[in-house]
Amino acid sequence: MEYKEVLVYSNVKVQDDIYVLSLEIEDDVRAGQFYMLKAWEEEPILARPISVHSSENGIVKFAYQVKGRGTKILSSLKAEDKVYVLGPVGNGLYTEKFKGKIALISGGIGIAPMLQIAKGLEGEVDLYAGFNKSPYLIDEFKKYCKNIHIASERDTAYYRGFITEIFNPFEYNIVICCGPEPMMKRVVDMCKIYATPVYVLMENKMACGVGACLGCTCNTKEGKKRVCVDGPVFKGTDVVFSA
Amino acid sequence: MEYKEVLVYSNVKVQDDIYVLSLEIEDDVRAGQFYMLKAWEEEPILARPISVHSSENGIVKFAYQVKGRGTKILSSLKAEDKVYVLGPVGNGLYTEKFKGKIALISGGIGIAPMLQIAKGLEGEVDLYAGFNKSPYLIDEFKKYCKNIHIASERDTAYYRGFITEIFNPFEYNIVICCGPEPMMKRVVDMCKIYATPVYVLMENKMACGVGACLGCTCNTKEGKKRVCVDGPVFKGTDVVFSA
Amino acid sequence: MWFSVLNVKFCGVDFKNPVLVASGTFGFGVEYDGIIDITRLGGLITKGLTLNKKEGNEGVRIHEVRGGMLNSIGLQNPGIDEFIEKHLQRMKEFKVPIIVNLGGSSIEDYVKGAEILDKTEIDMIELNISCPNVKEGGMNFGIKSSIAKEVVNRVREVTKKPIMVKLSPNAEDIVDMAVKCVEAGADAISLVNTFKGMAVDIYKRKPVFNNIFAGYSGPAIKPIALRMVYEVSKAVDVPVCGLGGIVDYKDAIEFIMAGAYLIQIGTANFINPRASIEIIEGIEKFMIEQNIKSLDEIRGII
Amino acid sequence: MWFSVLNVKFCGVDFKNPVLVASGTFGFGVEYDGIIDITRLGGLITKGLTLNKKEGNEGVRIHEVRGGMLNSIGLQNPGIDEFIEKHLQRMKEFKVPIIVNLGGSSIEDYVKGAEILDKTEIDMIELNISCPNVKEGGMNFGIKSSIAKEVVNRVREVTKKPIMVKLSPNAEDIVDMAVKCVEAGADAISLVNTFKGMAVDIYKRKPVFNNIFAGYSGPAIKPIALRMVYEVSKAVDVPVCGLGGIVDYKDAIEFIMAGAYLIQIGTANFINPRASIEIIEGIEKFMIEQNIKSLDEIRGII
Ligand SMILES: Cc1cc2nc3c(=O)[nH]c(=O)nc-3n(C[C@H](O)[C@H](O)[C@H](O)COP(=O)(O)OP(=O)(O)OC[C@H]3O[C@@H](n4cnc5c(N)ncnc54)[C@H](O)[C@@H]3O)c2cc1C
Ligand SMILES: Cc1cc2nc3c(=O)[nH]c(=O)nc-3n(C[C@H](O)[C@H](O)[C@H](O)COP(=O)(O)OP(=O)(O)OC[C@H]3O[C@@H](n4cnc5c(N)ncnc54)[C@H](O)[C@@H]3O)c2cc1C
Ligand SMILES: Cc1cc2nc3c(=O)[nH]c(=O)nc-3n(C[C@H](O)[C@H](O)[C@H](O)COP(=O)(O)O)c2cc1C
Ligand SMILES: Cc1cc2nc3c(=O)[nH]c(=O)nc-3n(C[C@H](O)[C@H](O)[C@H](O)COP(=O)(O)O)c2cc1C
Ligand code: FES
Ligand code: FES
Repeated sequence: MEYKEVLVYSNVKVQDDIYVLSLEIEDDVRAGQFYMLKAWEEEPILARPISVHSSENGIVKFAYQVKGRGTKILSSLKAEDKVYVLGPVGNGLYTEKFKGKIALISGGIGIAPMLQIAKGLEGEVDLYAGFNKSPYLIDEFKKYCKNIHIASERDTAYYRGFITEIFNPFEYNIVICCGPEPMMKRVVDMCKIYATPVYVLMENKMACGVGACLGCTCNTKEGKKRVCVDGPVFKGTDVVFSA
Repeated sequence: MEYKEVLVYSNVKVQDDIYVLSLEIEDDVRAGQFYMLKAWEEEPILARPISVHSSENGIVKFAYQVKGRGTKILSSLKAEDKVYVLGPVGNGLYTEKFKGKIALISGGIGIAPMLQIAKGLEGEVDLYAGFNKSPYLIDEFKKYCKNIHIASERDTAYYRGFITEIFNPFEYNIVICCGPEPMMKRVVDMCKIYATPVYVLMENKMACGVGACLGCTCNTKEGKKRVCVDGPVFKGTDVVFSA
Repeated sequence: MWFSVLNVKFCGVDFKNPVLVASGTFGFGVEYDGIIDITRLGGLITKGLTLNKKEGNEGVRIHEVRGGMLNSIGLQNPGIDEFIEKHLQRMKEFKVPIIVNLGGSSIEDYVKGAEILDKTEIDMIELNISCPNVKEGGMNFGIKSSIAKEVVNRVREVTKKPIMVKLSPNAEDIVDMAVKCVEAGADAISLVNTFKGMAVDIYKRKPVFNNIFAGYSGPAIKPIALRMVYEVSKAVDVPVCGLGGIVDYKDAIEFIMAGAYLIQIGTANFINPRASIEIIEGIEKFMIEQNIKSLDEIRGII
Repeated sequence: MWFSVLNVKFCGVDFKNPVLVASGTFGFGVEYDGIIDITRLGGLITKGLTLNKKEGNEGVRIHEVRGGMLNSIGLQNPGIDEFIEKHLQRMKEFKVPIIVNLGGSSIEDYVKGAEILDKTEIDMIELNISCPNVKEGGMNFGIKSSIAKEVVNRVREVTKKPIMVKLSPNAEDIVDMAVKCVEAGADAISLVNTFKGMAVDIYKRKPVFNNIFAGYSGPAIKPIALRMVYEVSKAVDVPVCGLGGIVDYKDAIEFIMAGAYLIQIGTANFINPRASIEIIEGIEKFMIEQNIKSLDEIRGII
């Protein structure tokens, strides 16, 4: 993990409030890891954790949704602008160890880390992506996934409803999930029935991003764990969901 | 006085840390008045008072020196950017009333308000401008001034020393001065000897810019006066200088 | 569509909305005339007035810092008589409740000031107990509840106007202070005044302010001010007027949910002269969006 | 050229520069290993430790606001024994003074904790009296000087390690608090801990934090923290360690001119992980530019 100033290579709007930011970063990155990004001087005071969307040839890409003050500033970045980065942070996934049929399940911008995960997996990978409105960031997955299932609560071109309604854990050897907590809880509960191993990418507000502040903990069977450095990837069955 | 959002017409660097910002403002402005400018959302919290350098055809120009946080942000503005303006603020000078030989004396960026003043004067106007290093903003004055005297503490192409050393109040009917307080005090003292009427443009930190906070007062013979609305122009002999 | 109402009855006075402007940040109102529509405000609070005219402090009076500002105006004001003569009528023309912020450097000052104000057409007195008490060596009236209690008691005796006591956040125990002021006859409590802060000019190697200390205000103080408003609202049964760092309607709603009947906009007037108006509009919009018919539904909900 | 020295002797311990990292913001040091060169720091202060392991608070633990943040970690820590077993040796490898921040929810906790620490190789104890006192119904030990005095007294009896008492800015009277702690045997005073603040989630209509209140830190608190450091420095004759909102070298110099021997960097570590190093470099540069040979020349100059 390193703290440094890097340059923006590009920052592209892919849809409404969804952007892909490419930064000139030469790090060795594991799928599921993230960076603390800060592209401002005074306000807001804290950096923002954003997952690696993909990492290749000295460019790390981040896919993000504009939510508030920080991501709004990110969305205004242009090539050559400076960004402070701290990372790569987190345990990430040792994707090379996973074999067999693998399901990636995402809700909303939870799709962001899935690309780098899909790229590293050797087995047969299916993507299940749920969205509120229209889907985004799907195209790139076609190279790495066998089947792509899309659900949307509002876009009638796709399955109308929650993605969990069209996913069956029985068909898979491993499930990896990233999205809102209630959705991850649902997926974990479904996987438990068939004893399918499931990994979740947890989220929480973060201050330090290095494991020092204890602000980002989540509850697990072995007590409180820091999402930033003990996670963000946890075994689904270890997490004690709050919802 | 009005509070509104206006657009940047242009923002030009004229030298090192000196810029001229042109804003699309349609107001009736008196020479010596200023605006409270704010081109940022959160930090710094307060607007910055900047004098009208000139006003013509719906464009108000501001000449400013980069000093700290606020003026640094101003210097990064580009055409079409938005700026919050409150103004025009202050008593200003009723230049049309002034007749005869008039001396404008400036120190450093104190030259900024002098252009609009020179433009409004009908008498014979001489400019005395003192600088630390090289002079700036001088060219425009050639149209409105008969003689231009320049002093610099460091640029050997000009009189080497303080501008007050080459100025004689005896030659003038009216003197108008803007610059660092010690310089204004010196000019006022010199004018007293010959009873030459002298006006000074005072400066102070400002919060409201409308006369409400009482943060910007200066001492005068009639007690404390607000620089923002009772000034910034004062009769030199009324001011009780602190230095 | 829902119909939301913003009006608040507070100490018998009708406020058409809960958004007032704080003492010392809005002069006597007229300074902002033409810049915003003052008749839309919930009410006006005057610059702090003292029995006699005061020139205020020498030296630097304002200093900006991250998220806020320090001020050391020193209660410069024309005195109560000149206020009544020259400013009150003009203020009344805005047709909103007028609250006079009353300061003093001795109990007698407060009492005489209140006696004069009692005979005017003002709607309420906001008793500013953050003034340095000359008899007690300059310590604020607002630090120790026993001293504050005495001031309130004495002022209570001489006026029938509603008295809102404005607490200093520097009080030793803000809840006890509020309780004591109510016991002494306060009809309402407002809080907070500025925090005692300071700044150093590292190049001059001197404090920025002649008086060393100055009053800290602005968005930076909000989390502490909000906490105090919450604690005091729970502890007293008179209505509370909350302020301290409110810059947008979300801040305002936080204070209302923490228990405030009215709120005041101070430093935000400098940050954005339209802040108070935008806050009124923002509260209204929030209430409509959230199907809230009256502020009673959310006030003190936490 | 001038030669400036940054070293400070404080309670008999040699610090090569006055810049320490504050408790709870730097873990046990190792978390920042590789990100900055920890051996360059003046010293390390551990996360607050209690006699027994603590899981800390449920719910939201951090919330960002303008100019600062609120935290409600709830003293999550592995307990003193596990600290000594698993973390202390690794911390010592950074070759800088190690200060343990000691908390407790009863006087017995503090005393037992200090007894154990007394036998270790740590350089100093920072007594964190901002912990909720379970016997007094959760009110902090740090509010009333009489209670703080008792804790310090009792801890003093069981250890020869230098004791630095860390004051809460929520103390009723910060100067009296400092004086009483020194009377009770404190070798030094550090201040400030976090301010009691709060935030409301206006959409959920609930406080953001499960405990309602949380600790406020960051640049926003600086003017108040600085004022308290100044007041305490003038009032006690033991050395003072200043903190609260320091983000750059200029802030640090302000605290030193206000009287601080050492300073601590807290929230700024999150804002910029290199903050502590940049502050050391900045102080050095300032001293050279201003021809200051030693911190003794400017410390407490105002
Ligand atoms: C490990 C990790 C990886 C992440 N990866 C991505 C990603 O790849 N793409 C992406 O778009 N987002 C990602 N996020 C979420 C992202 O960090 C937040 O959306 C962002 O911090 C919001 O910042 P803001 O300033 O725009 O919003 P704010 O103004 O700070 O807040 C807007 C809303 O978001 C909530 N929020 C703030 N911070 C967080 C947070 N850290 N986690 C969850 N909610 C938060 C706030 O409570 C508020 O409701 C990730 C979060 C974590 C912890
Ligand atoms: C009526 C009036 C008219 C002015 N006209 C001009 C102008 O035409 N061109 C121009 O370049 N400047 C002008 N100034 C000065 C200008 O307002 C300040 O230089 C500016 O506010 C500094 O802001 P900053 O954020 O860049 O610096 P800061 O970071 O705020 O401060 C940098 C330094 O400037 C000092 N400073 C801050 N505010 C003021 C202030 N209001 N007056 C004096 N010193 C201050 C600070 O104490 C500090 O030493 C005028 C000031 C006044 C009061
Ligand atoms: C420049 C200035 C002058 C003030 N003068 C007074 C005053 O005369 N009387 C008073 O009670 N409060 C005075 N205050 C305090 C404000 O009314 C308010 O209590 C404080 O600023 C906190 O609110 P804010 O953070 O919204 O500004 C003053 C504040 C400022 C910034
Ligand atoms: C996340 C976090 C955890 C903290 N934990 C502790 C602690 O365990 N013990 C303690 O004495 N202070 C603790 N503090 C307070 C800091 O040490 C410091 O006193 C405070 O944050 C003010 O300084 P700052 O503004 O530089 O952060 C903590 C602060 C933060 C932000
Ligand atoms: S963000 Fe600080 S411990 Fe995880
Ligand atoms: S700036 Fe507020 S009175 Fe002049």
